Amino acid sequence: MNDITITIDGKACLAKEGEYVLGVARRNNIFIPALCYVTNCSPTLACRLCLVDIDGKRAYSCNARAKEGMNVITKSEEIEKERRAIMEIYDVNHPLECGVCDQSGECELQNYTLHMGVDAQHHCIADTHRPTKQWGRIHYDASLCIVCERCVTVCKDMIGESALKTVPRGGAELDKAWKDKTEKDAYAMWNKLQKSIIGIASGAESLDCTQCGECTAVCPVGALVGSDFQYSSNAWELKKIPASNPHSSDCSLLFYDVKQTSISNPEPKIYRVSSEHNYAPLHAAARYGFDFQNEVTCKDEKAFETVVESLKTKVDTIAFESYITNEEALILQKLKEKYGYKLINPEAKRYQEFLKHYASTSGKSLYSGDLERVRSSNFVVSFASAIKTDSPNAGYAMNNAIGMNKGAGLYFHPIADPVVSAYSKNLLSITHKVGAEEAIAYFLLDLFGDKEAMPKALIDYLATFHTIEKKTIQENIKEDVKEMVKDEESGEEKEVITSVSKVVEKEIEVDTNALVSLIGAEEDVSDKITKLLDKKDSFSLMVGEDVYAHPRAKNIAKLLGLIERFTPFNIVIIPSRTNTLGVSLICDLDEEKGNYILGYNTKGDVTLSALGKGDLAMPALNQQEGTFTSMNKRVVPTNAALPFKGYYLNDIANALGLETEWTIDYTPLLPAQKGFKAQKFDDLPNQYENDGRENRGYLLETQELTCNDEVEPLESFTCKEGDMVYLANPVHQFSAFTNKAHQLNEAGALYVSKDFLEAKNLKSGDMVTLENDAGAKLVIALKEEPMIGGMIPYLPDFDTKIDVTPFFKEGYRFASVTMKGVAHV
Amino acid sequence: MTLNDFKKRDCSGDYIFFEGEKKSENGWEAFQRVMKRTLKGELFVGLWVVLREMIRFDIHTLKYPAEKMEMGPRYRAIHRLLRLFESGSERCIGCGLCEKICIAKCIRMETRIDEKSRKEVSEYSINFGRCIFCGYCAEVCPELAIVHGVEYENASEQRAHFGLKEDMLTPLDTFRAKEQKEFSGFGALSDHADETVKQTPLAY
Amino acid sequence: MYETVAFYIFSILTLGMFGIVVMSKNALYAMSALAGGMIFISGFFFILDAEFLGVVQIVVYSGAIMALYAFGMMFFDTTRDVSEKMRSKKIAYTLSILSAILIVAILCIPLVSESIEASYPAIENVGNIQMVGLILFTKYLVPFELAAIMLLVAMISGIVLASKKMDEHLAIEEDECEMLKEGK
Amino acid sequence: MFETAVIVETVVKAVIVVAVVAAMAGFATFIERKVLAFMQRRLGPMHVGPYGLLQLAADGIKLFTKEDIIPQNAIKPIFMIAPVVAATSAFVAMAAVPYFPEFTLFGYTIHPIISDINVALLYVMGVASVGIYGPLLAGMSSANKWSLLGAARAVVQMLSFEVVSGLSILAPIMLIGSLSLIDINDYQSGGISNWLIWKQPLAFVLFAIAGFMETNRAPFDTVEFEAEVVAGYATEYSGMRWGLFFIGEYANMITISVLVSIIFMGGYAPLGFIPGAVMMLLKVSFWIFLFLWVRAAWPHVRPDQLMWVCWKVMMPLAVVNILITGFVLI
Repeated sequence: MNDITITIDGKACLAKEGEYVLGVARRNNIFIPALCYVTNCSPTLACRLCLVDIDGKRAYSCNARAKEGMNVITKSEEIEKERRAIMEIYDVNHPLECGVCDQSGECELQNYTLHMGVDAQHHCIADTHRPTKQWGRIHYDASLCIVCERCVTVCKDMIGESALKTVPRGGAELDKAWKDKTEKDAYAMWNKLQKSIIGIASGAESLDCTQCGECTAVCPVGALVGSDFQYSSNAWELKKIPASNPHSSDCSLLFYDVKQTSISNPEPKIYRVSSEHNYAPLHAAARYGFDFQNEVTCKDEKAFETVVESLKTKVDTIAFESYITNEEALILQKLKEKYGYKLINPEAKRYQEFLKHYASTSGKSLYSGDLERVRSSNFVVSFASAIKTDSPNAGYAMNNAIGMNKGAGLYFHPIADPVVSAYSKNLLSITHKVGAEEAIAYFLLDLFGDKEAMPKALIDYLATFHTIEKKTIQENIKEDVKEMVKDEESGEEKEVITSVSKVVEKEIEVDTNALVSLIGAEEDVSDKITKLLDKKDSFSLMVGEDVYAHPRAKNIAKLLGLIERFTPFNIVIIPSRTNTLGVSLICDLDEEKGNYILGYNTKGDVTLSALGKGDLAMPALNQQEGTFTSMNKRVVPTNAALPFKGYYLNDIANALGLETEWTIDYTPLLPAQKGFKAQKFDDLPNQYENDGRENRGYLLETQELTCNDEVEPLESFTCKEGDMVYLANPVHQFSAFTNKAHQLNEAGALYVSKDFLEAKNLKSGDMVTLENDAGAKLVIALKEEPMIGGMIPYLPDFDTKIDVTPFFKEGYRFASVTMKGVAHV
Repeated sequence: MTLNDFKKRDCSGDYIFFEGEKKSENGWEAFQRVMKRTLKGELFVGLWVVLREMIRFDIHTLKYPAEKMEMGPRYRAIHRLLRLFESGSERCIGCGLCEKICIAKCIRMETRIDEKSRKEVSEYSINFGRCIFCGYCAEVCPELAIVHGVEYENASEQRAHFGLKEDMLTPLDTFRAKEQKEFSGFGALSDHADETVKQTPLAY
Repeated sequence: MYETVAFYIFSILTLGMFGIVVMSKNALYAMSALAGGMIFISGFFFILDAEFLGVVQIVVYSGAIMALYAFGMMFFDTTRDVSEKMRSKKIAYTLSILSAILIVAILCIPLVSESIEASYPAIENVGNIQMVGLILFTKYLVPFELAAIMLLVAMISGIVLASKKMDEHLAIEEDECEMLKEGK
Repeated sequence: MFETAVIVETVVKAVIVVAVVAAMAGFATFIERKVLAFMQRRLGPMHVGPYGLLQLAADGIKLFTKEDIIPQNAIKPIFMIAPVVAATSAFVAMAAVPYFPEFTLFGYTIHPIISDINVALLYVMGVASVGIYGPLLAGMSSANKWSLLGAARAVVQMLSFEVVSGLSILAPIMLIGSLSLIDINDYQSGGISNWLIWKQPLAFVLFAIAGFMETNRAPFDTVEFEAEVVAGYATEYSGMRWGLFFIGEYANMITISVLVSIIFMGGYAPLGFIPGAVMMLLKVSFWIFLFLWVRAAWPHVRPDQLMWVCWKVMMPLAVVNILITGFVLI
């Protein structure tokens, strides 16, 4: 954190030691062109446009690190000439039919070509045939590609999948004659450009990744675009409506790009989702799951009156999901206060309880970390979360932190995840026993806890797990031996040091931690972790959904509170649904259901639904204004991309006597004692600043509470031997809403690993019957999921046709089942 | 009028600078002016001019429904969508520039990807209730696909007439009969276009 | 006979018209009826072979005076009825009836006394116009000249009043011209 | 019995005058359109009948069958009467106008004048001044701002120009000593050199200009000038009521033409071998043509300029003319 001052174009700019000059310039609103650089990723040096003059020497600002007293000049005649030459080279053989290109209008190649004033071409060479490729939801048009490698970079450094790489173009080499006619940097760039093209890293025909589509977002030209969006609209016709990701709790900033449906139908339609790719990656569901709106033609007055009537007379319970805005949650809470309805939301209730127990030992009403913190730390632990599918953005942050900060990380989960394991070689993936989360919490406390600050009882308790044995091991030691060697020819004597290795027997003390075996990890895990911890100073811990409904959830929460207090970790307790955090803060949730239930987006005796079924249609989250409380403890606004012609929850509340004109009038009324601020909806910003600061909504305030150190001792939790299933959704699915989107729509299946199929001698597509002790039965197809390992398949809940609730009655995500193969019909 | 005539932009010869009469400062001057105007006989010049024209009987009336006026190439009437002479397929590539530049915001188009994975314009409409026939769309069109025709009889039974793609696109039978004419008016390439265009990146 | 018929027709029309003038609440009705009544009055002159007076009646009353009334009335919304407020209807009715009786008496008493005699009886073969001229320039010379002087005074003052603002108007126009020139 | 005969004769004459003038008004519209068209290098109406001759019939049919629209806020009776007033006053003025020399038909001497009154000229002027009631009432009853503006302009102009026309013919009357149009006509019966136009050129010019004004013709058509007041007082009128205004205007044109011909151009006195009636027709035709000609050639005058020229130029000139005539006579 050494603050230094550098001078850019005569302007004194504050910077941190070692920061990239480009970042400093951008923060100070100084423009340096760059085609290949993506913020928060490593510089690729492909485009060379960010060429600057640093203390009289040419340097590339994207990888030049700031040093005290540096003098940077971003513009000079020489530099501009070079940049112009580079742009001219980029335009060689780039098709000029901008009219048919989807990027036209927001194309950086177009922009820079005009900006650099390229109005003529001095070069022409034969083009190589570069066929277009269809990679699932992504379309790659190689002839438009300028090989800036942004896609490769972002996939490696941000998403962590490294699914793309540059491959040989297969064309003729660049004629050396051009070298004399071209500027130096331009020629170097051209030489590289002429050789390569983007391809799939694994060599497969189609893209074998999670298809998050971030590569299409970062592509400066029209080479990578969404297949669905291709040729459907020009960029400038689309109106960007800023919103927040409605599918998961990262609530990333996204823009719904809206235009009229067709010539004959002026109703707006969402054509795609775009993002601020430099600052906020989007996962597949956010990017492709945009058209989940509930389309109704008119206000169904009859149904509305029925619902209001039943609310007045019969209903005593309101059940709902956490896919609602803070304002709607507040409306429900107000209704509860006024009419005494019971509010039922088991998932949010569990989270609320978890947070409460966490607070009891940590002394803070909210967890301390957020994804921004994770990204800046260099040791990240993920625990109790299938992070790739549960919260992809948390995974991206973890990958980004390990990759960019020379960091390391731990990933604890019972199901092996090859994608997460591949993030970095410094990521230790520990596939542990089902239910061992409590032991892991103790293990982390033991490993990282500040032994001086921790209460004595706890230290003593942790010590009981350690057994120290003496053990003799053989060790290779290198010894330096000094020798005097006489040079035969010159006769001089020289001292020569040679290294000799020899085997030494040594007796060492081995500290065996019983927790390791309880977790089910390999024995040398402690040593490996110790190695990873070298030079690490900033720690983050992400906790996921698995523990909220864990039978030992209360104790795990308390342990996490202690970890918060006694270890350097910043903890993120990932909310399991979009607005679980908001709901758990706003609503007083009840345990017991009443007799007559009104279900909001969930089953009830009377159902309000945004999914297109139910007694009264409700607006989906892309049709509503309101705020979400994100994983980053931020209250972020979202806007209505599409109109909704039916009734809003606010209309029902008004019919019941709450007098508020708009739903967003509730925004300033959110409970201040829980950390919300009395800010009007229209005053909430929703953007990223030039320096990458997330200027969206406001941060919740964390209250300091009194805390205690009471935790229960570890209780072994054993699972029944036999088949297990895990409640999880595939990587681009989160709920029935994502499944409603036309690009994501699919039928649910039992997702199994290749190992599982081999072990059980089954094929993808086979039908199996799942049965549990309580007698619930489910016939379901198998589907091979290449992106998991191990023997635990997962069962999704996004498909409303598959009812999985009987298997997960308590909410715990692991369930024992008996699996019977059914002959394939 | 040929294209070369258009290129001569110097109109100075045709304009006469007219200096207005001095304003009368008092009643006497105003009276003088009236008398001058009255007695100068300018009024009778006017009378003579119209009488002369009547006697000459040089009639310029066009008996409209029977005779129709030959429109100049720069006349901007109902738009036409042209076809490629080589293949007969539509010239429009769906770039949307006309839609963007239209100051009356009356052009709308729908594009999609066709079987040959090219951009295809599935629907194209101009709201002629709004169109001000400024000609920007024809001028901006890179393919000379949308042009102004000379069809100036715009009365129809329905509002939507003329405004859809099938109304504007050269019908295939007209095209096959080689009756589609290359557009020579607003936005068309000038005769010496080749001299002014710089070498493009695709010159190879 | 025709004269008698004409007389009665004109009488009825004239009275009817003036009735409308008094009774109507609409200014435009009243005004049109008044103009009509004036024209019908001239009918009496024609019946009496006093064409000159008849024509003068039309020219002066209908053509000029009434038109001036109308011009004044254009500043009001004549399409709307005039809402009248009468504080005491009784006084109004009594007074109007009394004054009507008074006028009838003044006009009819000489008739009853049968002592009317033309002081300047019509002379055969002397035209209408000459007769008027003769009397005007002999017996009524002084009042005629007085009236002429008064009209002259009125006309001059009218012109003075009207021409006051003409210069201002011209000045503004010149300013505008200069502004336009500068703007160029 | 004689009285009855006179009345029958008068009624017959009146009917003939009304019918003929009304028909001529219709025909004049056709002539106007044709003449204007030719002067503007157009053809004018061509489609209905040979050379568009039946256009006037078509227009007539159109006018008669067109819906008679009365605006909601208009004062209905006045609104309906106004065009009748306009047409009537135009026709009534013709009562004292002699058109032709007297002639004998079936042994019965016919005076082609409805009523020969000795103040005929004054009468015509007076009745013509009543003509302002048409535009006035129409404008005031239409509940329309354009109409009201048109009416205001009509009143202002007609009142002003009545003064000019009255003063300008005073000088000729002083010469002749009679207001009867027959006397005036007879005064100039000795050939072209006897025409009053030579003795009173200034009066002739002033009267002609005032005549243009009183018929609301170009260049003094401020009352119904489209660019300024839409259609002036006639904005709200349609169908035959509008047609009546039109007929009134053309009847006025004919009256003025006849008056100018009689007062200044020798009237129906025969010229050499040309009989008086033909002379009269020729003169009237010329004047009507002049009305159209002027419309084709000259621009429109601004109302304030019109007032200016009326009061500050024409009226003083007329007065000076009277003075000079008076001195010469004495």
